[in-house]
Amino acid sequence: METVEQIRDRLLARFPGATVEVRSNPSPSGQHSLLLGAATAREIAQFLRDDPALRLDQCSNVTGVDWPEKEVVETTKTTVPDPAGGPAKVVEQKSRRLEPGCLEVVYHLYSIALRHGPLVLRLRTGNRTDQVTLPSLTPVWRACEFQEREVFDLFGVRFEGHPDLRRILMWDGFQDHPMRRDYVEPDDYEWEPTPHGAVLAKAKRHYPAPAPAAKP
Amino acid sequence: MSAPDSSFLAPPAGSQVRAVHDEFHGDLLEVSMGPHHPSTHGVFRMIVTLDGETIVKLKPVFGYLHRNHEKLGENTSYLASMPYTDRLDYLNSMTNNWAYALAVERLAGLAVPARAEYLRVILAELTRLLNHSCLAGFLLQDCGCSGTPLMYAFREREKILDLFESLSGSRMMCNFQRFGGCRVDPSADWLAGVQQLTDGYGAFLDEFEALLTGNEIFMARTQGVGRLAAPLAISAGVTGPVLRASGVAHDLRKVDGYGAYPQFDFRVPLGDHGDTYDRYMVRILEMRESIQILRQALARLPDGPIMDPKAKLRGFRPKAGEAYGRIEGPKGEIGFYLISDGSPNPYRYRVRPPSFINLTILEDLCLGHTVADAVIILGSVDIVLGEVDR
Amino acid sequence: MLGTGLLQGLAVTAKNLVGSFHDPARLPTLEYPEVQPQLPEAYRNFPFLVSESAEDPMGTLRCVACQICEKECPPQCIYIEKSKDKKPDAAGKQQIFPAVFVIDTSVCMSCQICVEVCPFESIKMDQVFAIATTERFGSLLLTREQLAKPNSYYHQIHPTEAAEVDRRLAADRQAAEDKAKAAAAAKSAAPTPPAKPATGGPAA
Amino acid sequence: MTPAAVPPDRWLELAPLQLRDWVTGFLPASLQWLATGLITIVAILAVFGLLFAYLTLAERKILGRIQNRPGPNRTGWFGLLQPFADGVKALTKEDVVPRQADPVLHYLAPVVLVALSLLGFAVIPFGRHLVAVELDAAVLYFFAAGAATELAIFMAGWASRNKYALLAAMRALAQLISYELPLLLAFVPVVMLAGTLSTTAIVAAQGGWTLGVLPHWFVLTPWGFAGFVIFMIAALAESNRSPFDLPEAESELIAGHLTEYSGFKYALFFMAEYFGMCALCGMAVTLFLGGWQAPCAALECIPSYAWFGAKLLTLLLGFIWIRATLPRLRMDQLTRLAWKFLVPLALINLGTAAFWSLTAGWTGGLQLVRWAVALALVAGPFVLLGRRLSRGVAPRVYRYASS
Amino acid sequence: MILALLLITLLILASAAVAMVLRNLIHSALLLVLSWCGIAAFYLWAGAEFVAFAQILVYVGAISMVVLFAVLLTRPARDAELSVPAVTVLRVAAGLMAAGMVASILGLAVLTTRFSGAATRAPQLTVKDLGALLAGPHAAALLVTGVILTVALLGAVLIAAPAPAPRPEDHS
Repeated sequence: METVEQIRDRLLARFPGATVEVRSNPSPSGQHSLLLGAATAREIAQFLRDDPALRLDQCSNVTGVDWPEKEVVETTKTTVPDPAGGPAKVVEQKSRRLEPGCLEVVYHLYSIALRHGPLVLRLRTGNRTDQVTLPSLTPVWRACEFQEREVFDLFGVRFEGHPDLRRILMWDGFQDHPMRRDYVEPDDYEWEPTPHGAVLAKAKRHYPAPAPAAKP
Repeated sequence: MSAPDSSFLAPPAGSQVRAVHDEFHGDLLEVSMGPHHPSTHGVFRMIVTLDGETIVKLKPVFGYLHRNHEKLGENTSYLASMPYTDRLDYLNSMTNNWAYALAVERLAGLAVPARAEYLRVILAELTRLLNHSCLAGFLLQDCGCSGTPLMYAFREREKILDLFESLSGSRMMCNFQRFGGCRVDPSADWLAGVQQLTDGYGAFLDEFEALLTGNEIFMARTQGVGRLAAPLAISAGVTGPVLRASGVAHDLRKVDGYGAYPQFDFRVPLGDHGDTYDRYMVRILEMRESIQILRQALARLPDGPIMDPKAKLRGFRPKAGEAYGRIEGPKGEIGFYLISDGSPNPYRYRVRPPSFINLTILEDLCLGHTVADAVIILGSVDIVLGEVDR
Repeated sequence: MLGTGLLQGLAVTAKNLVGSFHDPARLPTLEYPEVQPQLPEAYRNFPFLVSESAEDPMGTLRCVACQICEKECPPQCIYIEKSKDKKPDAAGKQQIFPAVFVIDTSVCMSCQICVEVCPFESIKMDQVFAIATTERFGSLLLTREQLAKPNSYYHQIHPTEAAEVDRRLAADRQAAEDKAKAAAAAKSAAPTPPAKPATGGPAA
Repeated sequence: MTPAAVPPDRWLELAPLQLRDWVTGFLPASLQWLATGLITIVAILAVFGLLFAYLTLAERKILGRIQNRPGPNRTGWFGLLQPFADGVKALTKEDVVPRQADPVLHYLAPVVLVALSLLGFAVIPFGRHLVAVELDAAVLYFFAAGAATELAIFMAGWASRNKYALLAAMRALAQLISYELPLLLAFVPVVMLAGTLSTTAIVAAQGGWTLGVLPHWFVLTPWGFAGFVIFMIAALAESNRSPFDLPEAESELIAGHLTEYSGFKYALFFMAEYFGMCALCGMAVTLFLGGWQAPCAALECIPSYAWFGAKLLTLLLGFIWIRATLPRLRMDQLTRLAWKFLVPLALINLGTAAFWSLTAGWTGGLQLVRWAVALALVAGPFVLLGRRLSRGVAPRVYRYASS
Repeated sequence: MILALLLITLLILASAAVAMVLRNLIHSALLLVLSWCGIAAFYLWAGAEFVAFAQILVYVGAISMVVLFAVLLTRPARDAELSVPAVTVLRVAAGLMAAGMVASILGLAVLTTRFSGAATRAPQLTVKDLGALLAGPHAAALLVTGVILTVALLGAVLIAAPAPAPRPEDHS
């Protein structure tokens, strides 16, 4: 199979308006991925499936990943010429930057016909609150039907174009999305004889003065 | 139950239901099969809309056994997730462990000694024997034989579980593989036990086939029932024996060539019709191939360490990055997708469950058949709810 | 529908019916209460704490309350509180011991991760499975006293493993003594620099 | 109508009759006919009640042994008290009647079913002199009683007012009606050859042995064997036994028309099923296996009712054996098997029997021709119809992936 | 013996009457079956076993099924209540007059026939003789009824077969 860069160049050549970037993967597995812009995602997916050189006809895995807002502290080194003519001093400035979070959907594509893969596609939503719609790839690969419903159910990504977007694992009346990083589980805490660590914290919140009782 | 609106009348694309429903005048009967039903292999529910005896619409409902296995994986260390993978597809704990170990080894770039690779192949093939004989037993139980084939299958399964127990300590929750090898080095008499089981398994399969494969009633009940076309199977991400029964030659042991599989020669059986009978027969033939692999693996089992000496047990922190590892489990392609951010807990821990995705085509298979067929089709697709709901 | 397949099937069931009377392979049933199952040596169910001697279990516990198993336990069902004072362990060194060591067996899933990560071979897997209690929290919470079992019991249920563990512990103790002797000899041979040799780390 | 040359009955043969006469001797003459009637009824109920009890145990034991497990052996010695334990369990279980059910019919259905299935025993000759009622049209009476059981199943299905029960009742009726025809057509050749409808006469017609060893049972003639096989398949379907146990197919419609029954009524339904099965097997023994006739002259000393019992038990064990092995047929396959396979075969069997009776006079070489033609008339249609019925169904050869 | 006879007639008439009165169709159909059994009992009393068992086999076995299936499959329109028109003097008079005419015809027939004194028993016929009679002198009648029945059966199948062309006017 061609490398990710070659595929990116061919995609950019074929879809001039599309935004296709390579996300390198530092781990020894060497499975680098392609970050696609949401607008042309479905056409690119259709092309990847039908292109004779790639023929990625099996969408093996669809995964939701939650990247919450991250406070990035960057230390930039700037050389400041000393006004008194002395040696130039190197000054580090710490600039605090709030990187906007997003919900990401990762597709692992394989080719049964040509026996190669995986090609990893990444689609990112605008942000984690209101712009959470992404184009659904179920019309291209039917395998995404249940897995996209699961990403909607557990992460809250709305897939536009999905034939039957409902919750699949949680019951229909459930409101929140449990797999998000900032999910707070309901306080159905049940007393445990040996609370320690996270459970102890929850026990303290639940019973204001439980500490003595918790000792066996 | 909301009144059945007319929109569902149009059968989904690619299904072979004749458009006879436009002039129907009898009212439709909505039956809910499950979650507490004798033949749904666990807490799985199908809302079936019947027009007389034939199925017009089938909506699978699951989530009754959902424990959010992936959130657990994110809050515990890499090692602590290993015993939880036993609880995914609770029939095949060895292959679940291997898939997770493979993904972590690919994430961290660990090497696995040859003896461990061979041992993993032996355990995976034993699990395949166990799973396929279980399936054949349950399928026949749904067809109506009052438990006889199921008991024969379970008699053989017990022998394999005893082997797992004497090696890993527990029959079904083995927690046996580690990142970079296996936990326990099998003793000589354990290997002799496996050899004895492999020699005896062929006789069991002959007896099982004599009981069922030529049985006219079984053939009448399963041939031509639940036909799955190859293109639909590929597009729906169906993997494992269900895909091979539709004639698609896709077996990860040959395609990916992971572990020690390239060193064994075995064949991959394919079906031509993609119906329930083919799905049953492909699994029976796969069992015979597994016996061949076991024989070769036992003959050429190398000596040496079973654990990569450099692999650290505690405080295992793979470098930042992500990896997707998959193996050919008995039910299909089971994969683990791990994103690591350098901390001892994985940032994202995703399981690619074959049963869950194979259910995508359940409605397409059942349309136009009767309730009795739907039960058999579900049995032939072979799902385990621990893996479907995670 | 010529019925030949059906007759073949009937022949198989008949063979099994007759076989179940004379062929033990065709009647593997174990009638449980009367016939106890022979558990394989590797069988594991619920951990227990190893104590050197049977007479004074609390005094000779191997556990040094390092709380590694508490951190590594997947379902977090172990709860340890260190003791304030110390007590001499088998090699005579002063070691901390667990004042409170509790395992909640209603949560424990016998996955033996604690046994694997314990550097002091002080927690091993038991083979007890027929345990039924009347109420959920009181009796399923095994305290230190209920968990402690002598090394002889460990030899009884896991013979080969226990022998292997004892051999390794003896070798470590031997190595520690040699180092201490060598250090003492080196100290006496070179009296000038009173360098205090680093005491042997926990026998691992 | 006892055949002339019968050896003087041994003491054991007449024992039951002498016992009965001894007991009725105590009563005044006017009540004696009532006493004999009552004793016969009590005897039949006792024998077949016990047979029902131990048949359930035998079923679970044999099914267990076939499945490599010992079967119930905890209650009593080797599990012998298991049926009584089940009986007590059925009695103590609460008898739940759903509120919206139709109380009268719901109560009446099991009662009618058991009554009808017991009626059949009146005409079956258990021994040379042991027949409850000497009827001229005995076989017709037997099938008339059998035909009414559908009514009771319909009442059970309709009275529970439950969607599943009604659906299952309809299925049960369709199955019973479509298998009534092969059942009746199967016994017509026997009546044609025996020349009478009375069961005792039919058994007498099967008396005698050629060369002292080969009995003249109808099953040993080509048309008789075909009739016997059709009769047994139809009997399996009539008594809802596997592979035709569709009505209470547990994997689909929970417990069919028995869904809303519990406690002793549920046990009554099973009692009725077992009585029906025993009655049908008894009739099959009478019609085809020579009732109480001994298989060869030398064994005449063993009392006749012992032979009847032995044959009945072999047939019942055959039912259990089939239940343990064969999967269930689907509804449409079941009715197609009846209408397109069994009914035509039974009609052709009528022809073979007619040919057989017309050529009764042939002797010597012609005897072989007669057998050959009869066998051809039986085997030919069986193979042709069988092949047409399972046209698209055959074991397949599988290919392997090339890579 | 007369007591038994009276009991049977009471059974037949009572079950027929109650069958008319009941609103629940299924109950009345089952009571109808009861009256058929009564008639079969009559045949038995008269010694004609063959006819009695034939009656049970045909009526109780088959025709009751047809009646019940008919009742089940033709679902009554739930909402249209059967409204019985108000009772007027004219209708009562007409009813009485009709009843009177029928009663007089029956009474005349019973009175004019001369019943022979002794209650003679029916001739002792075995089934074999019956068969011989049917196949011999009455063979023609037997064959004709056979043909009629098959024609009726085929007709029923043709009518009940699903109509191939969709009937536009039938929108439920």
